[in-house]
Amino acid sequence: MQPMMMFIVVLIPFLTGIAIPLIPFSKRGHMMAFLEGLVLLNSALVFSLLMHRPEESFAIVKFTGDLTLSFRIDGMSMVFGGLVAALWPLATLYSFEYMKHEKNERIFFMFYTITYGVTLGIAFAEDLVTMYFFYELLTLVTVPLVMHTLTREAILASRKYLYYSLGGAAFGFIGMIFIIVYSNSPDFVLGGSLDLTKIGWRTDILLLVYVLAFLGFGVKAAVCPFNSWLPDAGVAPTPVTALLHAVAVVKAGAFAIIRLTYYCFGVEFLRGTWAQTVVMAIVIFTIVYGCSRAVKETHIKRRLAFSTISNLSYILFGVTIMTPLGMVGALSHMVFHAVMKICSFFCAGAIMYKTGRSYVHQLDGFGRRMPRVFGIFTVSALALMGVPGLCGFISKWNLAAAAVASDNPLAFAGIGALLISALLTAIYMLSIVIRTFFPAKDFDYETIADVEDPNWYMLLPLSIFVAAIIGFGLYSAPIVEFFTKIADGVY
Amino acid sequence: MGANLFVNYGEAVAAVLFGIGFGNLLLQKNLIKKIIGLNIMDSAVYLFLAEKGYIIGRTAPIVTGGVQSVEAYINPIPSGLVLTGIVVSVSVSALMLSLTIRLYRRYHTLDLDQISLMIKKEEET
Amino acid sequence: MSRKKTEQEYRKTFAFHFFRWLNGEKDPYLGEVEMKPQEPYKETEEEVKARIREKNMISRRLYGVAKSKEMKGLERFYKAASIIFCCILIYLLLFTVSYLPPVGTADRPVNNEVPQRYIENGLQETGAVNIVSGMILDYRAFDTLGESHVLFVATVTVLILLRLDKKKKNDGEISIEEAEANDRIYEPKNDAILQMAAFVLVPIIIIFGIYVILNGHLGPGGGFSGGAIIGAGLILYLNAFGFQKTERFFTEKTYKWISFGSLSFYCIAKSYSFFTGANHLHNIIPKGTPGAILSSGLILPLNIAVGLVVACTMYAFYAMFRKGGF
Amino acid sequence: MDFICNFPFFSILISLFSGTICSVLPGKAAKWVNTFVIVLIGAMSAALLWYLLGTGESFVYMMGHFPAPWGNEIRAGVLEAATALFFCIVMLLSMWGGRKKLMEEVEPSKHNLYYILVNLLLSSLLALIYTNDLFTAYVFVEINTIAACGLIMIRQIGRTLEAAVRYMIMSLVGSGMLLIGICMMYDLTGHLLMSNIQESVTAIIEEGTYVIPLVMAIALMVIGLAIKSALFPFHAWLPDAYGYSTISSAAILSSLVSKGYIFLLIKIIYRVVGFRIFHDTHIINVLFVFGLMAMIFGSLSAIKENDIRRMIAFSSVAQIGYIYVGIGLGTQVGMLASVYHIFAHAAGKALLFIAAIGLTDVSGFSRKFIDLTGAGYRNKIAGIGFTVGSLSMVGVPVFAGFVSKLLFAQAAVNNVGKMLPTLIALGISTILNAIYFMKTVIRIYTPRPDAPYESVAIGKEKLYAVSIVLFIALNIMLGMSSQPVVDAIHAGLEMFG
Amino acid sequence: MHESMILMLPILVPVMTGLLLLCMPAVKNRKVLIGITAAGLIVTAALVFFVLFQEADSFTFFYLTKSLPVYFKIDGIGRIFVTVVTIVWLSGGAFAFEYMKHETDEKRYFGFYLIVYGILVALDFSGNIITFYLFYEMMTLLSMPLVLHTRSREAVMAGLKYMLYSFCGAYMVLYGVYFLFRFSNTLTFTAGGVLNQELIAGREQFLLFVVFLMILGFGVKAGMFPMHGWLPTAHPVAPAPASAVLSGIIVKSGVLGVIRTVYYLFGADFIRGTWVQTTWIWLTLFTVFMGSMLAYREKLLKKRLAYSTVSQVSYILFGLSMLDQTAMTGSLLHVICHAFIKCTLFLCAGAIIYKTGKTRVDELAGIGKEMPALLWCYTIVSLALIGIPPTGGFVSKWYLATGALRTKLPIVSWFGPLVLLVSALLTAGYLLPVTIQGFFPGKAFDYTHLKKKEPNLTMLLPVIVLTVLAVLVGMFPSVVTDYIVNHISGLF
Repeated sequence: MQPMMMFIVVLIPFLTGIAIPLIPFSKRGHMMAFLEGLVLLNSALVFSLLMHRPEESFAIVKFTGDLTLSFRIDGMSMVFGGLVAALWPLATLYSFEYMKHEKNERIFFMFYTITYGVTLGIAFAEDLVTMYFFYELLTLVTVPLVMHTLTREAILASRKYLYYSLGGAAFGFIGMIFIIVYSNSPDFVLGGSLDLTKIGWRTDILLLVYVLAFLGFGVKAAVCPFNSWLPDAGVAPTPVTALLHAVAVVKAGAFAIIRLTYYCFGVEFLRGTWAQTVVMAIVIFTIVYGCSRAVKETHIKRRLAFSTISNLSYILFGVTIMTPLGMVGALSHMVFHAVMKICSFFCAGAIMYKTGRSYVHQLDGFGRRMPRVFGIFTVSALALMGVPGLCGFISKWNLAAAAVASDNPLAFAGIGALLISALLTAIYMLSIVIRTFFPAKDFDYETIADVEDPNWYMLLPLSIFVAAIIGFGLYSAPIVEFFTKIADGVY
Repeated sequence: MGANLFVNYGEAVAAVLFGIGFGNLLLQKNLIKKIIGLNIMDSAVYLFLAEKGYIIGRTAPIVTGGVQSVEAYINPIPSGLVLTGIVVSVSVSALMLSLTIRLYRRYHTLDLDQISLMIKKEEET
Repeated sequence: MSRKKTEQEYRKTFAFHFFRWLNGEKDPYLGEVEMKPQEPYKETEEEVKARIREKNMISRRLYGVAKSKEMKGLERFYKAASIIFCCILIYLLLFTVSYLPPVGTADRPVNNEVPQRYIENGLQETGAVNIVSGMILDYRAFDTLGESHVLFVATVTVLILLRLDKKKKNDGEISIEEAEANDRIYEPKNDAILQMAAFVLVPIIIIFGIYVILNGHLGPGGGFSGGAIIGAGLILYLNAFGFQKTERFFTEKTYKWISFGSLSFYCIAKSYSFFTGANHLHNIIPKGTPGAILSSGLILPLNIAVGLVVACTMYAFYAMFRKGGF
Repeated sequence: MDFICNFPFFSILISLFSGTICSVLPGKAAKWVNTFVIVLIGAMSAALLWYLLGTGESFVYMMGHFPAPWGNEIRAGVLEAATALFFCIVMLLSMWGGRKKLMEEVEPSKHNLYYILVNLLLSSLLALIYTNDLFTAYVFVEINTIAACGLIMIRQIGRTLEAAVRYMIMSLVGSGMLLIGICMMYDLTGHLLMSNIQESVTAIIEEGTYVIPLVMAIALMVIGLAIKSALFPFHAWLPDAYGYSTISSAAILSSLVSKGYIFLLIKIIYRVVGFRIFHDTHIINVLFVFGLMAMIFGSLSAIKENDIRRMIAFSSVAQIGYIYVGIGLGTQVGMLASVYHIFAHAAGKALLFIAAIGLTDVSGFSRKFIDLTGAGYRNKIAGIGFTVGSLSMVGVPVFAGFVSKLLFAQAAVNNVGKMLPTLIALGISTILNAIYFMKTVIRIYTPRPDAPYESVAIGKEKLYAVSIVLFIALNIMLGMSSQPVVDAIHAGLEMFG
Repeated sequence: MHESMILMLPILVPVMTGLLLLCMPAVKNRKVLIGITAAGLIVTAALVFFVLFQEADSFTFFYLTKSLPVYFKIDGIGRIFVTVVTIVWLSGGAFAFEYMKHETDEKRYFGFYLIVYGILVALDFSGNIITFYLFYEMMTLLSMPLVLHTRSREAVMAGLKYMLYSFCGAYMVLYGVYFLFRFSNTLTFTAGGVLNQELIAGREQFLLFVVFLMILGFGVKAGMFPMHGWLPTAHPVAPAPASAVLSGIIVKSGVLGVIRTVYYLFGADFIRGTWVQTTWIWLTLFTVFMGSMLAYREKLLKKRLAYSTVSQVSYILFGLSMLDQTAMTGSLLHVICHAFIKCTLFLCAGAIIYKTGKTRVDELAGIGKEMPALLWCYTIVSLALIGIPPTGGFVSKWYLATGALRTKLPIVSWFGPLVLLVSALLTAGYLLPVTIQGFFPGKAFDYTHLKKKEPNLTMLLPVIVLTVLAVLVGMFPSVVTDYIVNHISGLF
């Protein structure tokens, strides 16, 4: 599979996206078939590309000096690329049904598919400049999606999202510059490409720059001081909040931070320094903050958004441990959380789509009326809580094992935070489950007669996700093995 | 302070005039007084420039009686530059005066801040 | 000892809560986990009105024509700052002047080989007796070319501002008829003394101007000064005999074509000499015998062209200021 | 001395001569002459650039029969040719962009006067670029000032006249200081030719006789030029001048006029004073500090602004701050970054002004933000143009702004002392830019179904659409394939000294 | 020690039948429902006893992660607990057939009842801490529907509270498990502890904190002091057979957890004499005393029994905290006796509510006249709980007291038995008034409209069986104590 393929795979979604509003489809069915077909084709190409990986890199544009926009697939890009390629067709299928109610869905699907290409671009970037290039494009392409409903809140939310992201990217930019100047090659090299001779006495400036870049990219990964945009972005239609604000965009932030820590600054350089403690403290605070805010929130999607904030910081906690085991934990939670969160967001979307209710106190007794959706929601809730036998437990186990192995007292406190947040997750997820399955004794089911399960468009992705959750939970050895190989640099 | 302040008294006067013209340009409220300040400043510069060329005991650089040795005449370049400078200040003053006329015709005042306030009020309504 | 607490008081004490929790009657979680439903925030009518009123108040205060307090403060600060700035500037200039090379001495860096060549073989190379006009019209001709265009640009801007369009009535400004009316009211008409003086002086002034232009390369003077003199003469004539008389020989069209003709001649002549100079071609224009009127190659025609431009510009400025037309 | 070496001389003379010709031609003919002249000069500069890239070193062109210290001289290198070419392109597109509004706002009889001013402005810019003589530079600076003032007041409403007066006062202060600086420099060195001055300046520095007056002369010249190019503390005139004049003059003023003075400043730093000596005179730190303040306060006052064109004007105060920070860093890479930013800002800013007027036209000619809601849908090409312009100003990867930000950051990192303040200022000003530009972009794309204004089809004003599309292409070209431009500038700077 | 599939049978059969019952569409007559449940219970009990006497005693079900097998292994402690679970579960089930008549959603109740039975068997058979933790959490989740069966507002809140307290405890345990995974050779339960000495060289203090956290975690389920809040709220709202089983068995899983951690993972010597042991002892003593005091003041019968569970389970924990062989035998014996006694007490309370609907103690005047047999069993069992010689309670308290005295810990060795004695008196204080009032309501009571309200056989039989068992254990303790002693001798 020659390297040109990498660029084609990123290009196809761009072209399909642009083609959708232009081609005059007679029936909506044609458009859906066309779009789903091309997205599936692209995912197939991505997977075949990941199967037999081309070694050398592929340069698209020679930017300035020695900086080029170029792609290369290594372990990390296989994980993120594979994840995105797996989830996108399902999410598109789901959004066909969901977007029936919304207007000008052509524009929506255009930006939605272009985001697919941009995320793949981030995954396959060979060096920090290319990743930064697609990282900024991601913001620009996702703003119209957040703004899709064009109501007042949507406009304000998209504006806040834009300010936060551009601000964050500005500080990420500073990190990128230092890497370009102080590393012997801007490409990603596991173990860091910093050239120690050049650094000389300026280590503490570099550490300060690392913290700034971490917070810069952290804005997208919803790190504590900069995450108020994520709950507000709940105003967007569910396919957007589910896929982007639970999987693609925020994971891109986490992916960028992993690249920054493991592949640019290098773990030996950062481990044990004050930068690690500062960064880990922020992440631990975000874990607890996210969950405690979620408990108080009564809007379903905002509650899930806050839970995303805390789960993202799980991944960052794994990253900040700065050991190969930590990376394994981070990667496993990145993949498993993506599956769990997209499943619960889609359930929330199904509820809002079918019944139009979006507040927790309106959901009494839905369990009996929508058994399949709420059954899946319960499984995803249990998985999020980390009940053994589901994939949540596996990733928590890897994270905790890495934290314990790192002998860093702050990491021990981190495990405590993980468990406190698990308890809070139990509170805010199970209170929904109990409210729906065991409503008060005198509750008459006629008031919610109109509530019933959505059709197979929505249920198929949901059931696939549940199967994935349980499958990963019971038999996670091969995938964790794959992550360990990546962490040790085999790929 | 250097040695030849009193030797270059001409340039010193030019410097003081430049300062006065500059102050006038910034401080005066009335537009025409600003233009006068501007002209003072320009003439100060040309005095400063003319002083450059002068050599004691030598006449203007017009060849008289076939004498073409350097000792007979002063340095011609500054006077050439002054000539050009004067034309510049003439044109600039003409431009500023016509601007003042147009502003006066419309706002009947020569105070620039007053004019900008009147414009704001005009736009407000 | 202590009086028995009433029911409400007891209910507020810590002991009551602790024991209630201890024996599990009322536990802190009951009913707390589920928040009351939160309605989204709707902006009531008067809040909107209050917001608009407050916005207007701000803009009113900001643009208040009456001298508001901080405007005065700002002015005082601006005045003080500019006075200090000027004093510093004067001190600095004096400080530098004191270090400059002494005026009048011959051995200053200014008197290097550049003026020496001008003086020694200026006459041979340019053919001009007056070395300064030789310098400004031949050695450093590019500056003077720029110079005349500065004057030209200034005239263009003055035309833009002051020229009144005959056909259309300007919006808001005064029309051509009113301008004429004003002109007639304020300017003197058929003032006998002025007319007699002009009758005598104008020819002398103009002849003297022509003399200065023609002798530009021989003695002091040149295009700029001669033109100015002729311009002054024309202005005196206009003042004395009014617009009808001057329009007989000097209308806007003549002005346009004279300035165009002389400026383009000047431009072409100079570019010819630059082009031949740069490419080391021989300049066919003869230098002529030094001292004679028709000597020093191009300098004489250039002087004439510049003289004409300057004269017309002076007259145009004056006409524009008076009537916005010719 | 083959024929192509005459091109710089030809381009200056042709633009001067066309100015004179336009005075007798009617408005329409003057327009054709103007366009033809700009295209011709653009072609000549492109050929000159091609030739110079071939030979690889700059050449000196003697104006008149007498060699340098006696007669005038112009010097053309790769950087000069590239700047000339770029200035012609931007001027041509700005004229096209503003054509329609020019017809409406200026009385028919005064059209040819406008084209005279544009031609003379072009000639003064070219002269500033090519000249190698200080006093010639001063003369053409004057032409530039008066022509620019003419451009501001061509629209003749109360606002523009007041803006023209304020502009004249500030720039006359500036040119007064510049002239007195030049006279002092002449007095100390005896020469007016830049290369000769440099020798005597180095001589003065060695024996250290007139060091204080030399520093003072340089300071006066630099401060004079800074005032004329509206650096931070002296920018009071800029918002009104750019905000209310007619569109093509606003575009030309913001992208070309202030850049001409900065180009002269760079020439003084390189050729008159010499890079090393200028670096040790601490004036560079003053420029650096003023540049930083411009970056921050320019953007802050832009956020407060409620009128879209004044907001763009304030943003150009901030961008000029970027250029001065580049110069203030004092390294070769810093200079490279600021020259690149001259191109990037020129392209972006002119596009923003032209797009802004397109948007205000479809929103009932009101300049308030509230009326602009949904303007992006009504005038599609202007909406796209404005978005591209603001993205380039904010520094988003695909467009020119990003490359200049990249170069600035690289320059900052090499200079240890000034690294942190520059990077922090860069980060903060990017955020501030993002805030006020993205606020507008989002506002013009929020639909307002009940808007009482009718929308404009793309095809209606062909010239306007063509200019915006070409500007976008220029921006993207500068953004994506920036390598050849950076190499040309680097080569230019090498041979510039 | 060889693997065999049979071990899985007693776990899978009840879970499958439970799921079948849950997914089955509503059935018209109760007979079918009762039939299936009874069959399920009996078959599972038979399978359990069959498996106990197999020689194959371990089985690896599947691997959670590379190094975490879900592994079952039967050992002495497991056998004791399984037998107790089976006996109590069968009697509770029998009682429930009759009792559930006046409750709704019986199908859901019996379904979850069976599943929890399977989970409990799996819990007792689990061979390593991960399997134990897996089924410990499953048990919480699946027993929660039993608690909030009546679906009243308080029941749902109580269920939620029960679940969140248990999850909080479970996560404390999980925190400990992470460190165990790092600092021990293997996670399977081995007598005497699995800690790897050189790995924990410098970190004793932190590991002590971890042990204490795990003890507190399991203590939540066992109703130890700081986290006992859920017991008094959960019991009154649950249907009687559910609360009987809840306080009889499910609370004991917390005790099993403590035993596994202290004796089979960290090893008794690791925490002997440290601050962990002392704090643990003082906590248990305080809970014993506090439980009995609160029970003494409580008016509601079922809540009073709930408080008595809190104090009785702390007897067991006190015995375990002595880290002494006899004390441990005493506590294991008390596990058995308390299970039978408490189950009987709750079943009697349930019968009273079923028959007369009275829940408060002061309404029970003259109950002896109406249900003589029931109240006789109640009296005998109360005497057993108080610790009157012939019954089981006395034997276990005897062992506990002698064990405490043998350990020679500074204050605790004598103060412990003193507290046990005082608490025994208090137990009498809160149990016997029911009997006294029941049989001798006193003169003012009008005997006129007393009617015979004896509950029918299916409810009475389990009560009688359990009473007989409680008394038998008291009379012939050597059968149980010898079995216990030779199984736990390896631990010290």
